[in-house]
Amino acid sequence: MERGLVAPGIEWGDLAPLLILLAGACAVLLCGSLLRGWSRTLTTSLTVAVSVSAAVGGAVQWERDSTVIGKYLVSDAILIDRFAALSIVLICGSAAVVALLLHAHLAGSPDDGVELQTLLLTGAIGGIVLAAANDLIVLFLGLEILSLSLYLLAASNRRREQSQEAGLKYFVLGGFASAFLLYGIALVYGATGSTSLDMIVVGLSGKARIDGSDTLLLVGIGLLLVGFAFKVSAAPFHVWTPDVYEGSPSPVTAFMASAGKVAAFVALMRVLVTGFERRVDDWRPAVWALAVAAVVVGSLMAVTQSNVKRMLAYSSVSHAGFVLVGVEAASHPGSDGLASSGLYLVAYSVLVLGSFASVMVVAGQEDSATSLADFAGLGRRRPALALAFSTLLLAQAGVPLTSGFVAKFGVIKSAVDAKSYAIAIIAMVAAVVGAYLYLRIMVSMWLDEPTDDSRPRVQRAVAIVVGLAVAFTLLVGFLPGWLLNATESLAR
Amino acid sequence: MLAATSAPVPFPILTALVLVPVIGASIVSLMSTRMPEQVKLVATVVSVSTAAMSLWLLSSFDSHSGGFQFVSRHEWIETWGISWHLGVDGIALFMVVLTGILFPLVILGVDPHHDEKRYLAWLLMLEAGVMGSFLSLDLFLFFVFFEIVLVPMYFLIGGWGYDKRVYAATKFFLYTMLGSAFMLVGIVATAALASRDLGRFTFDLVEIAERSDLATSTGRWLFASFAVAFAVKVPLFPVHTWLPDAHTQAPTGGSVILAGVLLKLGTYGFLRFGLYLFPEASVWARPALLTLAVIGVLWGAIAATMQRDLKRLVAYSSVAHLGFIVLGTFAITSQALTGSVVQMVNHGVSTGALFLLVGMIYERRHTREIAELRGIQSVAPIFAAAFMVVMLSSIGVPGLNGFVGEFLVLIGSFETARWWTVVAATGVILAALYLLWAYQRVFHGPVDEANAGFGEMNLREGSLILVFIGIIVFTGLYPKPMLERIEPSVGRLVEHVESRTEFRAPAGGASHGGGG
Amino acid sequence: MIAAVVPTTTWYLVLAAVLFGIGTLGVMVRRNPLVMFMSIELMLNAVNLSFVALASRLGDINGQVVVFFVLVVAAAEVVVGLGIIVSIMRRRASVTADDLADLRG
Amino acid sequence: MALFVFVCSAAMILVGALGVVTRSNPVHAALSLVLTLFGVAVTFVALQAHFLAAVQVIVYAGAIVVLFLFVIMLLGVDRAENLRIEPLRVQRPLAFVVSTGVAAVVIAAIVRARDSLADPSRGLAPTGADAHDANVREIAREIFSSNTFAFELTSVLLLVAVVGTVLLARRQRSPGAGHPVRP
Amino acid sequence: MADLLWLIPALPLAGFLVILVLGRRLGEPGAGVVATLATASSFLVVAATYFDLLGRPEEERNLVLRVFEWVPVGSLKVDMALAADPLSIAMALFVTGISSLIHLYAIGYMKGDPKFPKFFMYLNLFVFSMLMLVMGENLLVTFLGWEGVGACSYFLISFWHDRESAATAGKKAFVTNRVGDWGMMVAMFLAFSAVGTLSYGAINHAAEKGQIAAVTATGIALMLLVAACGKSAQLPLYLWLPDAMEGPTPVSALIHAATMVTSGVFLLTRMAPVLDAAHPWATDVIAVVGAATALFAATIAVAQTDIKKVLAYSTVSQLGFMFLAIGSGAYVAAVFHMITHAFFKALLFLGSGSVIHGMHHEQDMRRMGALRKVMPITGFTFIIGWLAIAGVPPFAGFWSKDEILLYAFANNRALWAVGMVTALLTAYYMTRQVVMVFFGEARWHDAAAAHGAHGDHSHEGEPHESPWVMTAPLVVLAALSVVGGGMQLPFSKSTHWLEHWLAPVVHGAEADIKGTWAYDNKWWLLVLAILVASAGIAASIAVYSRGRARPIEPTVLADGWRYDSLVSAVVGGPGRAAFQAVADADAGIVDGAVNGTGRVVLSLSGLVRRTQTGFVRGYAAIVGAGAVLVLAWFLLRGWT
Repeated sequence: MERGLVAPGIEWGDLAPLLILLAGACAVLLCGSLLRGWSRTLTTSLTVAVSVSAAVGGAVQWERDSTVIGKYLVSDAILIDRFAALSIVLICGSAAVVALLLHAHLAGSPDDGVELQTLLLTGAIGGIVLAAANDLIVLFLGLEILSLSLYLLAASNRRREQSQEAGLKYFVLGGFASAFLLYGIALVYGATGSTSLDMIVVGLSGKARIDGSDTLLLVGIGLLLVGFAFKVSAAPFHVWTPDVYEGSPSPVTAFMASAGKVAAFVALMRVLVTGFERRVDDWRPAVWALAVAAVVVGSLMAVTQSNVKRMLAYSSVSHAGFVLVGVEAASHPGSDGLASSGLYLVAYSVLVLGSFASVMVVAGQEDSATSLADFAGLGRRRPALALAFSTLLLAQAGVPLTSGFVAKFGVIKSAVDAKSYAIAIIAMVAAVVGAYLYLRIMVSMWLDEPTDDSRPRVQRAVAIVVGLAVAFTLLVGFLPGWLLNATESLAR
Repeated sequence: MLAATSAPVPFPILTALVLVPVIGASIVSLMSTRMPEQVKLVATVVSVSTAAMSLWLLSSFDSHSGGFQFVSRHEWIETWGISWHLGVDGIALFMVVLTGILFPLVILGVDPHHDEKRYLAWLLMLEAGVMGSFLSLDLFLFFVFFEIVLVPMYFLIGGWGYDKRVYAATKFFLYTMLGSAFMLVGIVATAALASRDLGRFTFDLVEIAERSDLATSTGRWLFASFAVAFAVKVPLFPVHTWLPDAHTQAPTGGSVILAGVLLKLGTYGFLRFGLYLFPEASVWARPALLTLAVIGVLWGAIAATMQRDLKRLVAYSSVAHLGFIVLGTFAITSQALTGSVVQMVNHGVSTGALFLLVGMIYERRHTREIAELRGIQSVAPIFAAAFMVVMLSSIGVPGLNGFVGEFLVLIGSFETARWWTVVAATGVILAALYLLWAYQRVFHGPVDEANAGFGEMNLREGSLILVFIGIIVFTGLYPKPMLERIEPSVGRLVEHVESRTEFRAPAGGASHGGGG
Repeated sequence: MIAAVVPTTTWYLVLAAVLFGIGTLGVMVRRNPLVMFMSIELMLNAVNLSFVALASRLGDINGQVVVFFVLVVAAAEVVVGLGIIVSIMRRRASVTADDLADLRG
Repeated sequence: MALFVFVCSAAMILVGALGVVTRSNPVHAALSLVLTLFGVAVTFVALQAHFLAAVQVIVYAGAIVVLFLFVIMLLGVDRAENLRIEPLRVQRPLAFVVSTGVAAVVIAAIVRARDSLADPSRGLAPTGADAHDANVREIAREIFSSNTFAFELTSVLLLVAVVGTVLLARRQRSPGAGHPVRP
Repeated sequence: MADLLWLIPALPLAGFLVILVLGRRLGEPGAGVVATLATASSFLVVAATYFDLLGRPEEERNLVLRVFEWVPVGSLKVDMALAADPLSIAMALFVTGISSLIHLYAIGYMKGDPKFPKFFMYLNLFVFSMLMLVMGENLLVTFLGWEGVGACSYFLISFWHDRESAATAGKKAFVTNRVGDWGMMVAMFLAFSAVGTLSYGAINHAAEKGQIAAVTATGIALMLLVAACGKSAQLPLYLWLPDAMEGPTPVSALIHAATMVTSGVFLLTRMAPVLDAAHPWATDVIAVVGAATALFAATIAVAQTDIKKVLAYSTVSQLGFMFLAIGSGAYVAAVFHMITHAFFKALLFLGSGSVIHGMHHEQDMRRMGALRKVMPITGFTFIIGWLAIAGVPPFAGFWSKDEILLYAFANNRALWAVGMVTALLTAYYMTRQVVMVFFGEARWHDAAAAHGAHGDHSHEGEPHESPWVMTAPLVVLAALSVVGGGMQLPFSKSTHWLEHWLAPVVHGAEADIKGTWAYDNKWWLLVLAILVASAGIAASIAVYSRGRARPIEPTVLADGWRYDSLVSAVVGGPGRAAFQAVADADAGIVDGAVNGTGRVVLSLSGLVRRTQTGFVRGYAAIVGAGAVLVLAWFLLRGWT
């Protein structure tokens, strides 16, 4: 009973973004290492071009895929639906931005950043795969590609020991966590007989819960949840976040916080909300607890920090909590929780890119001046930058007329729609506690006397990034309609 | 009902009232620091034109209709049923006018001493925010303005305040934000639950208030979530302690605005989003809120008596006065409600003027310690006279504005909240006590050498205060124009409450008998 | 008769679970980054073991394919991990994980 | 027979694992890791996963562990690590609780659900265990048919690994040197 | 005539505004002249109105002028309206009349004071407020005046505000009055909620129609009593009046003797029908308060040595008589005594002022004596005032006081007895004062030596008679004190002119004592009163005729039964402590809770931060622990 090899059809067109990125990665690497007189500027511009075109590809898919059903590719390995398209756009966009930031970051250093940009692109590939995976194995591979790239990027600044410490910590804990995730895949596989998400859905849909028989599946889900919670840094799996965010080069941190979070969250929603829809009542309480823990711990630990990068790290924890609030809402029937989570991810990744870009400026040449004291009197030394940064911070605090407020409002709205009032109130109160941290940064920027009158150098690339971020923040803050309509289609 | 709206006016005056200050603020912030007088000129022009618009609004307001007028409504965020819905009725009208008048006076009258450009920009932003909150008829829109107001105020206190300014500003920001955290959830829940009745998801205040009826218990929870925010903003005892710090540390201009209009956001909120939106719950919560209000009246007055810092004293007097306003609000009789609105304006004028005067004292003596001041009346009689008039209005002497509101609140509340009113009326005695005692210590007695050089009021200050005194005396002697504009809206509000609850506001004299 | 007892899938899974537990223990108690890393490898092996056991239980070849990919991942991880460790240890030989506690709080 | 094999492999695996955790000298730890890996390989055989058994031996024992040892030698860090002392007080008790906890929970789940493991009927095509190279064929078919995408991804993974090593292993270049010299 | 009513208050107001605007330019005596003319012309208008009313039939003697709608809200309609009826016009007459005289007097008295114009500005403002008070058509307008006179009295008491004592006295007066105002406000609320309006006409009409429940009426009556006690310095709120003597003497004469302090009596008379509708015990309370105050204050007056303090306490005591009258239902008698008292007490105060002026601001009677020689006019007029207040026929005080005692006897003999004792004491202390000041040997040489130094007048040392502007008013008032009694003579029904005049206002409420024993034997009571008065005079002369300087009265009386010191001890001690406690609680507990929360959050944050040790293994442990929890949850979910 020999079965001939049935090679799957490969929809090249639909894979375009991934292929572009892959080709781009190779191109950057080869040009950078082989061509003479190939400069950092060229590397950067090539990277930006690649990621932008990939993003365009994603946008095209978004547009074409008006139905949210999505399209399965390469024998159901991945599923390009609107969520995937959205993540493609976000991840590639963030890659492009981070490429610019890296360029500015490397200014004056001998490194021409070829490897960094390459890893950036591979990381983007991993992220996209992670977000679009329809098979748990593919998902795992995507996760690993993303993670490995991030480990390396985190450790890449060899002028700072902290960078390498961050790399090692991230690596060890990351490996630890992905082992859990993998184990979860194994158990789920054991319980359902397949690793393909829609196979799982089919399998579960047929099978009502029998007492006790479900433990394998549920513990498997638990292990998966642990793995994802680690990646999105939800408490108590956030422990790596502050150290890694602080130690890594600022552009890399920006990439982790934007692309990394987006990919991991999309995968999480895909697996939990789509894959294990039948087990909603089992995982909802766990997500509830994680969300609460994240918002509370994140805001709580942030308030006594004295290092801005750490502060933003902790705030990212509480933001993760907010997205989880959306996920929790999504676990209720007929909720638009997914939409609001997507909205939150969009708003947040732009905010965080801008914020870390601003931090990078102040951090200076060796990327280490990130304590509150270093921000003292920025309002006098660099009014424009301080104003922009303040806008981003206020947005993160959730002040109206900013994207941050729209995002928070959306999440709270879905939570309230789903009647989870408790979590909504907890989240809002925690947000107030968290606001204290943004106030502290603004106080030192505007109200404290500058320690030195050095005016940090703002490179054009960074200026562009920050400017775009602020523009987006305010645009969404004032006219969120278009973005809402877009993300609305994410909810099934 | 209340939704009865007059025909849309060709010129969107209300939108202009909000946008003109915004535009002004952006222009100011874009101008160069090197030409301060042009900056000041722009700011002045903007604020004055806003004031002019608000006065035009006052003049062309139809005093017979109690509904919302000059309504302008545009879809803003269709997905969430949010619209740019502005409208003004007799209640909001005078808040708007007060705002419009106070800001130019502050901009012209008070000198920030440094970074004037940024100061003016923030002030104009603040004006826009306040206008918006008073005009918006959409829950979401209201929340946006209500919340956005914090930012300029935060920077005004933090940037131009006195020594403990950062502490005060942060306290102000977080305390108020905590309150509105609950309100945000409440707003969304309101819209969500109302959508079941309305069939569509909307944040439109009028629609929800008129056409949906929420289950009793739900309504009470929602009301509670709003009440927290407003109670903090008012501020109501016992969540008032941010106020003294904020007032004491804020720059003079900031204090004037804070006392003049910002606190009114809370009392106005109680009227518009408490009584109007949740009649049943408001009636249900009356006893608690009345009690808190009365406690606030006495507590604030007593605390004020023992203050050593003149500005702090005035701040605590605000707590007492706002207690009266809340008392009137939840007495729910047309006299009491009208009195509350009048009192909102009066408190804005009197206390604003008091803060200006205290600021002038600080300019001259660089202290606000009552113990440091002595016998000023001998060296600056005109200054003392001005202070006296403002003080008497704040005490509530008939013939000055303070009395009208206070009296209406009390006589109206007596109908429905007899014993609370009797107790609250004793606050009138305490008001005389703390203000006169302070006045005696500051202005009377032999002048010592430290105060001998106390400068008499100059022309700018004089004309500034004269405006306030003019309003004080006019409103005190001839409040009718004000009352007849407020009364219809208030009457409709009372009807609205009565139509949805068992509560009945007795017409004066209806309730015969009853003990003293 | 002992030989009659045939080890079922459950046995293998339990064995794998124990192995996984030991792996986690190693990560938590060892200070030498290399050994911590080995412990992670132990965990991965545990997973592989479970996969294979489940695959044979289900009579489904896919489980083995998964293991194949996991092996590749493990290899790549080792390369990267050792690379990082080397780059650190070249600077400070015989550094333990505890010595890398500069970032904290 | 099967029981005997299981017991032996289990013993190898666990002894080796414990060795990894307890051997203070990294070299010994690496060697006991080899023991575990062999044990795993044996179980693979016992489970008819011949191809994987081979790969396990080649890749893991052959490549990975060697790499470990190589690094240890290269850096000369084969000094014994003193396991008697534990600087973090709560660490060890906590570690034991956690690891046993994880194991216990999973075991409990497995045992509770032992008879309800998904029944083969819903699995994919059952392994035709008749031909001697069936296992390899099956795997190959799977990899190149339904798992092509994943297989291609591994290439990206390796690319990352390569670039990473280049990035990390390369010396700092002296600033101003016009064109970098590649190693 | 009605449409000219507005002139009555408007003229003093105009005077006030004129002086406010160009007081500096007017200077001295210009400002005084303006003020005096304003008041005098207002007096003329009042007089005109009076004759206009007189020309009308009784039931039409009620003119109302609505100037404008003041506070119209819903069912509450309050107009800025003036009413001219017998009572208000009677009040307005003597208010404006005496005010004009005192204005004139003050021109002389305030001579050379740097703030001369301001003084007259305040005086005019006061007259305006007082006229609003008496002519108000409704309670609210009255309240406007009520507070106005309070404020003016505050300004004028602390007129010399660089004297701490003056400042404190002013504040004390205002705050104490506020207590009364509270009563008046509550009374207004009650009236409004009962009747639905604040206008006197409607309220009294409803009361007569019995539309006000007795309990409500009682409430109103008692609240009005509180108000009156504050304004008219009755127990327990009289404390501010003696201190009010810190103000310039014309002020004491005008505000704290003749006009303002009587407004409490006026208010109660105004609301007579409501008092009538109340439970009887309410009026009894009023009577008791009055009698007690009368006696209490008289005992204190007996021992005073400050020439003005004696008169101050005497004023309190006489006001007590008026309350006693109202409590006994003798509204006419109350008004009668109010008017006569206004005459002679103003006279006495102005006289004492003239003495003080002549003595270069010496107020201690022990340093006076034999002044009748150096200041004959003052002395002569003062003696007339003395006879009037002491109750010697045929002077004014005799008739009014006797009328009150008559009603008191009919109402309650105990109170009548108290009244008699008070009359005795009154005769005693007034005689004592006259003797100490104007008779005996002169004790003022040393005084002159002591005070000549800062004599701020042209001629030094010797006491001197005052200028005509000051003596002329004395003469007029003396004349009035002599003939004042003529307006209400007990000889026959036809001689009760005042009663007839006031009939439209108080009829019904006025107690009818015909047929009581007292009415039939009123002549005996009359004789008895004369005997008592002469006894008091005799006793006093016996004690002081030989120029005794030292008073023989116990010091506890001089200290006013230590009531004042007790109150200030309570207010300054426990009261202040309690206030401080509240302030501390606000800072400590209420605000402490807020900051405490903040601190808790921060410390919690510090606590949680400890988990962030920086050790990878530690992090792994935390992750593992979290994992165990999550897995345990899922296991439990699956187990059952």
